[in-house]
Amino acid sequence: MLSRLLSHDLPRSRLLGWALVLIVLALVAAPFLFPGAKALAVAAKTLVFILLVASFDLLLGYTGIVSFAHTMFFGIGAYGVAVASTRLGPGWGSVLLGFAGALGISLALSMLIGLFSLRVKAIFYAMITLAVASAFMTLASQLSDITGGEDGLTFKNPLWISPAFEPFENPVLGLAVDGKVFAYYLILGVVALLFLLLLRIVNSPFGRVLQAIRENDFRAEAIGYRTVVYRTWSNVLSAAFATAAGALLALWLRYVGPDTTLSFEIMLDILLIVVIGGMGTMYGAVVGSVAFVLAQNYLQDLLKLGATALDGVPLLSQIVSPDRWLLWLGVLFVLSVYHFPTGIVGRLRAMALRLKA
Amino acid sequence: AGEVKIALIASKTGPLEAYAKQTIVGFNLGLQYATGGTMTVAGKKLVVIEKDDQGKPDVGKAALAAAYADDKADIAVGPTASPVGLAMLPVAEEYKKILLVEPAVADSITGDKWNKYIFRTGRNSSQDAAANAAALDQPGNVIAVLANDNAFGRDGVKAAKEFTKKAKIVHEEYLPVGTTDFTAGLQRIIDKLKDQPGKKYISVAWSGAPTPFGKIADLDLEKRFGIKLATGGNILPAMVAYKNFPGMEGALYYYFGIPKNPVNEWLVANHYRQFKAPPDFFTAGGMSAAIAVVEALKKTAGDTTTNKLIAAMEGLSFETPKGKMTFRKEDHQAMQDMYHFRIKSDPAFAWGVPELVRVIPAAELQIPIRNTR
Amino acid sequence: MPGTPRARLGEAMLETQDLTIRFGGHVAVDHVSCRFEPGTLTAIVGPNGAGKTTYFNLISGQLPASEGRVLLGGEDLTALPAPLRTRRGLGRAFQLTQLFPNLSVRENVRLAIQAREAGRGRAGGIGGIDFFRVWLDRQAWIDEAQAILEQVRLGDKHDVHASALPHGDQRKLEVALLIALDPKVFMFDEPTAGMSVDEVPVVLDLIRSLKARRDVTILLVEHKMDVVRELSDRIIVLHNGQLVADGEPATVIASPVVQQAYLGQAAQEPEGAAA
Amino acid sequence: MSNPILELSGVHTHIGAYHILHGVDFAVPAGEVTMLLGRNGAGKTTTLRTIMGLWRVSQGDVRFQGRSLKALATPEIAHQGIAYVPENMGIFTDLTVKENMLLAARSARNASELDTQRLEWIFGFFPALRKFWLYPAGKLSGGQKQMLAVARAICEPRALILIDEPSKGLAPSIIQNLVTAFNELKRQKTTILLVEQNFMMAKALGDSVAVMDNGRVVHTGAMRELAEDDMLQQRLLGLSLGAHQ
Amino acid sequence: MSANTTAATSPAPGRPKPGEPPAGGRPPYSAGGGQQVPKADFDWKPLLILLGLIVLALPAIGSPSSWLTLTAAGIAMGLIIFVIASGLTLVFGLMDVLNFGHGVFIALGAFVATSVMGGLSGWAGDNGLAQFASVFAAMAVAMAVAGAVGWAFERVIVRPVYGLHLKQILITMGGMIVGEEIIKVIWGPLQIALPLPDVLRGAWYVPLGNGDAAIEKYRVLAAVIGLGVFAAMGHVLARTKVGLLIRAGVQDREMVESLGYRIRRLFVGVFAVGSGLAGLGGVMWGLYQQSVTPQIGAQVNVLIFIVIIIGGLGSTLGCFVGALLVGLMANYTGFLAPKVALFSNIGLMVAVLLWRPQGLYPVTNR
Ligand SMILES: Nc1ncnc2c1ncn2[C@@H]1O[C@H](COP(=O)(O)OP(=O)(O)OP(=O)(O)O)[C@@H](O)[C@H]1O
Ligand SMILES: Nc1ncnc2c1ncn2[C@@H]1O[C@H](COP(=O)(O)OP(=O)(O)OP(=O)(O)O)[C@@H](O)[C@H]1O
Ligand SMILES: [Mg+2]
Ligand SMILES: [Mg+2]
Repeated sequence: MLSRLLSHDLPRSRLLGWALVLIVLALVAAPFLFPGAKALAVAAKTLVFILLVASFDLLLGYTGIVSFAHTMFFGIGAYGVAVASTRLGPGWGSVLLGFAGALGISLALSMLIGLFSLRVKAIFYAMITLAVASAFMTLASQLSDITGGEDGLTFKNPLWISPAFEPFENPVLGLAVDGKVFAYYLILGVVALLFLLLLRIVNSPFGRVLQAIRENDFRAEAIGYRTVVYRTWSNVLSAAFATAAGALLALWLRYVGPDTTLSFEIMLDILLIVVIGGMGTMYGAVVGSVAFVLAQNYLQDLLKLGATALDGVPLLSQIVSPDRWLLWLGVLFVLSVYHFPTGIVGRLRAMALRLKA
Repeated sequence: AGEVKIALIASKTGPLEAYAKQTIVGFNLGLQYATGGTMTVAGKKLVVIEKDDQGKPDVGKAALAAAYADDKADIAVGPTASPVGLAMLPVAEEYKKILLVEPAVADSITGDKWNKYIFRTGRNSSQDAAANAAALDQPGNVIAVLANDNAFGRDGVKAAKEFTKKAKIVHEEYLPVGTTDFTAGLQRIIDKLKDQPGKKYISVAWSGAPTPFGKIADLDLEKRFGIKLATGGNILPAMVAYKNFPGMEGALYYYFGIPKNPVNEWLVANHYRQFKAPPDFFTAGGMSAAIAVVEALKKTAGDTTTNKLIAAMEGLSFETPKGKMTFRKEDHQAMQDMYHFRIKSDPAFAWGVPELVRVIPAAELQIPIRNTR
Repeated sequence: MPGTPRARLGEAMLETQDLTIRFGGHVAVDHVSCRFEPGTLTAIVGPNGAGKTTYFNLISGQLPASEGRVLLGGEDLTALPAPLRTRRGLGRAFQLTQLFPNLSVRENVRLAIQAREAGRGRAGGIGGIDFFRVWLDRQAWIDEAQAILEQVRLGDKHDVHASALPHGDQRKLEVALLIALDPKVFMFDEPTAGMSVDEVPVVLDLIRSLKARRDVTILLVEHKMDVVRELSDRIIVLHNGQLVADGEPATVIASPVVQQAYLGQAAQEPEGAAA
Repeated sequence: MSNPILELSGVHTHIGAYHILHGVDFAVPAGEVTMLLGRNGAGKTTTLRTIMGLWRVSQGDVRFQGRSLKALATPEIAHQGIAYVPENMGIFTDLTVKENMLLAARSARNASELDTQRLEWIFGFFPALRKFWLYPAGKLSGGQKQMLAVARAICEPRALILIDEPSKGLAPSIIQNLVTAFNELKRQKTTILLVEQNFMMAKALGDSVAVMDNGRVVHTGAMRELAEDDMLQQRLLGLSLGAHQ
Repeated sequence: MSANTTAATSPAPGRPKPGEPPAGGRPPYSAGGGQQVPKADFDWKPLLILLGLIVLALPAIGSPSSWLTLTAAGIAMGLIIFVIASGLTLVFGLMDVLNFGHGVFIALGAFVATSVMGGLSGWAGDNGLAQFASVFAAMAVAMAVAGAVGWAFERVIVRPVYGLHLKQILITMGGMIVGEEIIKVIWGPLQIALPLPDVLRGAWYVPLGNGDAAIEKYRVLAAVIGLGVFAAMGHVLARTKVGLLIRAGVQDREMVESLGYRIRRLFVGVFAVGSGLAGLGGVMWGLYQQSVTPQIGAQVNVLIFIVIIIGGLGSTLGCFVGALLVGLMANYTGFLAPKVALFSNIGLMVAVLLWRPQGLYPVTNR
């Protein structure tokens, strides 16, 4: 049953299995386990990133397409919800309409990019998408009447997922339940569903062809697969899932802006998570997102501890200063690419194989 | 007894790091000054919780929520960047706590996006623009404006047009942020301006690096066409470029040598002592915000209930390094003096030194109230 | 030839008309017109660089023709891209091995089976693209893949990644992919090159059994003359991109053009030397 | 076997976790052609790569002209006067035929310094190389690439040439040329260690032979001996070759 | 041989002449064997397009003096961009390494220049020649420092990921983040002014039509340096074996080593040179903007990537033409239609790729 749910794509490593169980439990119980605004925000961001990264892995890990335009679709999803909610006023109607509109735009755009540029060599495609994404970001800030420009858009959610919604008089299990908790569970539900769907897609006959294309597209053509069609499909599907992730992020933040969804930095985060987690495994997205979002949010706090310990030491205290957290993130970045060539999941699976042998 | 927790949120990392650092230094100096070094108000200890928004609106938003909810901050101060500020506004409303905006400048913070929990000590774009306009607003002056092609730039030009009564604005040139080559834009301005009668100015309202000043200097506009440059003030490192424009006029928010008052004297002296350098643009802003917080707390006798604080702050006047500021009741924007300056090139300083031409008093800058209560 | 009684066989009839390709000033295949009958094995020989591989590339669509047409069972395939030609029944094994290196040996073959079934409209999904079924549920395909691997004696290596196979085994897997496609026209490009002598018979037996089916057209590029002599029903000779000889194996091999340009003037019959 | 130029004694090689060579012993006499035979996967390629330093010797020693190659890096081994034609040909597909040759000729700094005499000699065997001299090597046909790979190894005089299956994909007439070329090289006192599946060629060229199986040398001797002994062939190579080819 | 034989080009010195009997005395096995297939002609089209753009801009702009001002500025800007991008092309074209960390060397060069020129400003004083010398000193030191850091960068960061584009992108990006932060630790997070020395200030004015065109002095210097870099790279890559070796080494390192070359040393050397060029570019860029921030590297990244895509990823000539196109286009559209200027780079890129999907001068097999 569980195996069917996971499309027979099991973790294939006991350690990984337990880690996943732990992560799922923690995310499900997060509002109760880790009270506080920051913890919940981190959990929600983790969820959104799981979906976002998984959708990107479909493209990168399974199809072997390097694209830098993934944040574009993420942004479209977020802006869709935001623009509709600001223009039409808060409400489920606006959210759905905005999402539908965003999905339409994403699909059209991804199809276009796919058909136009998937014929060029891989590196060119990567570079082209880099430029397209930066042009799109410029466009988003230029159309400030619609998008709010660099300032972005702040908007209100439908009632029962907005913070003002407080259905219970008393705390439930020690938690003052408000609309944010509902929003969190909405995100959790949607992410879980879409993640399982992605898992199904990569384990379908279609998904196997994507892997074949990744391995040797010339050969895939020669046995009768039209790679442009498959690649375009892969592009379109991953764009659709990214759009959904964007919409969820918008619902969580009740804000969108170019820095939050479209920036190159986020693109890099996604890339890094895919690589840390393990390319070509959906579970890598889960493990990687958790590790990365935690590091991103708590590294500064960690450094604060280190800095106080080293207070007074001239150069060193400068270097471990919390303001230099990016330095350490960069170092982690480099080290993890180094030490996890096949990602965490790849590592764990290899370990499991060795244990078996 | 007890504590008052103040969250100070700034872009401590990211491109605006330098600005944020100044704000933080200024804020801490301000608390010291206003409490006479005791760091207590009405017997309550002031505790500052610094937070980093990384220059990202979503991070800032989460940081503010965490400050209110997890750290139980009573008041929050910040942030550095306007987009972050705008994203934060609803959080203050949600938690029903005060957010004192400093130094984010967007008009809409105290305009259409405003809510009653928002105060601002920093000047807004309109104040900047109005002051700059005031500096140039003489009959017979012909002005071309050069501004960023974004909401900041366009709002600024709109405000400048509102406040330009006697001079004539003949051309508006918007260039994207991050423009590296200003040749084309300047060529368009030159073509527009060169045959105009009267005193000709290029009024630059530019934020971000790179700046067009070097290029303007290299083109000898004044000598060739009699076109002068006018622009607002900036942080000291950016004013190095002003050295090439002795005589340039404009209006600025703060320069440590200009305001003559005890607060500023204290700030300059202490800043020199601690950092061997003069205080800068945002240091003054940070200090003003701290003074505002302390004065408000003094008025409520340490009571941090939000409604009491709001009542205390509306209309509150307080002394800052740039003289008296007053929170306007309607939109909670601090009304403040600005300074009309003229640049002097002084070999003792690495930057172009702005000399005071005249104080543009707060009363003269009647910025329209743009919020709806 | 549509409409003839030999419909099934006629379908497999391959024809090229004036097929030509130029690379800049260099004409690699020069107006080659030829018909290949079902049930026969035609060997294509010629010196290195004669254009044999390029001729295959033109037929199966890896290269676009500068001139001329490719017809299969009377249908003009010239405008079709390679995958669609494969679906129409042109199968190809490459001179330089082309596999899916980091997939298992069996998965390599299974993918070919899936492609074939999709081409025949039997794979389900939208136009053969099936997102929602789990691939493991297609047990029949997996079994068939295993069966094909047994045929080329790779059955026990089904789990290994293709990249870890020694050279000879990779050549056999290359052939297995072609078998799995079950095309109407089989094109082998030096299938035994680099294979050790004891492995060669496995592949040759396979080709023989295909020939025995009598309903498929087989094209074989091979430099080993003993293999050519033994297997082929007909030999065509390419030289500088042109078709210079065509006929019975014995006649063609004996012709001066082959003796001089291909085997080398001084070439003695290999058997002669060995005996 | 008076004067071996290359000696392998008890060579073990590991590739990653796999133990591929299990103590390879044989010697290559100077100025002769030594054939290295064996079935697919026997370890022939691995042996050549080990000599070139592309795989590390994990145990045992490789000596060339009396000097151990064990500690040397590949470029240094090449500088001892050893040329190598790898199994996959190692053509630089981005470069033209000319540029490929130029790289192989270490002493020539640019095209005008190539040894014209020797080039003409090579073009005699492989006329296609002249024709496609300025062509990107990646666009050559399979056999033409193989010719280029061999041509690179012989474009300057070397003491020892290691060649991995040069005849695969070559037309019979070119194989003839190859045999002639190797014979001429031999006359110029070049030693050749040749891996070959084409038994006809092995017979025509080989002076001595080493047969490998499962990462070991299972037979050494004179080529003529093996060529005439069907039983031995059957035992070592799994097939009686004389009858077949 | 059929009648369509191609005429052989006139043989270069030392190349065997077609048709000559082979020295070995063996007859060629095919009659056509002696005919050489000629090398493709030099491709002039991109250069013609560049010229066409310049010529067409004149009627569009109208005033000849404005046109000359913009053209001169555009060419100079293009050449500066060429210098900052050249190191990247070199490293990508030869070593197939996509160095997203290239920007950090640009920033490093610029910051080193602030220190050097700051230090020398007292010494140079009002002496024009000395000021000039200080600029060159800054360039030399910046190149040396950036080159040395590049050396280390290759050893530590790039070496494990040769041949793996994706990892290269990530790891060099990581290196860039680290580098940028270290710059902040050393020089502080503030923007630092990098004023042009007085000799390089100002412009020359060329009377033309009804106005005069302004040609800034610094841009002339920058253009001269840009051309110098281009010529030097062209020479080294076309006339020496180094270029060949590295290109070959990227494809098959083992084979190059088997031929007897120590490829690792060359690789690290090329990387250091590429980084040094970035350092030089950084000085030029910093002087051009007269101020530097730690972010300038990241800011120019997209720009230089666009340039090298337009050029054909790895082609020096392509990068050169691409940079000039970008510089001119930015200036022309900035004058004619500033809104369009925002998208001029990407528009240019799309147009070029529609025409030539591999860029102006495609590098084979990539
Ligand atoms: N990179 C590698 N990783 C793991 N195993 C390898 C690797 N290379 C070769 N082998 C294994 O080493 C053994 C010897 O291989 P080698 O290539 O030396 O054989 P060979 O005699 O040259 O065979 P062939 O005639 O097919 O070329 C084979 O079993 C092969 O699978
Ligand atoms: N893509 C290409 N671009 C340019 N020339 C090519 C290309 N492909 C093949 N050629 C040329 O066309 C000619 C024919 O090559 P082809 O590969 O068809 O030869 P072949 O008959 O298969 O030879 P071999 O027996 O050596 O495999 C060769 O001279 C080759 O250089
Ligand atoms: Mg071929
Ligand atoms: Mg081998």
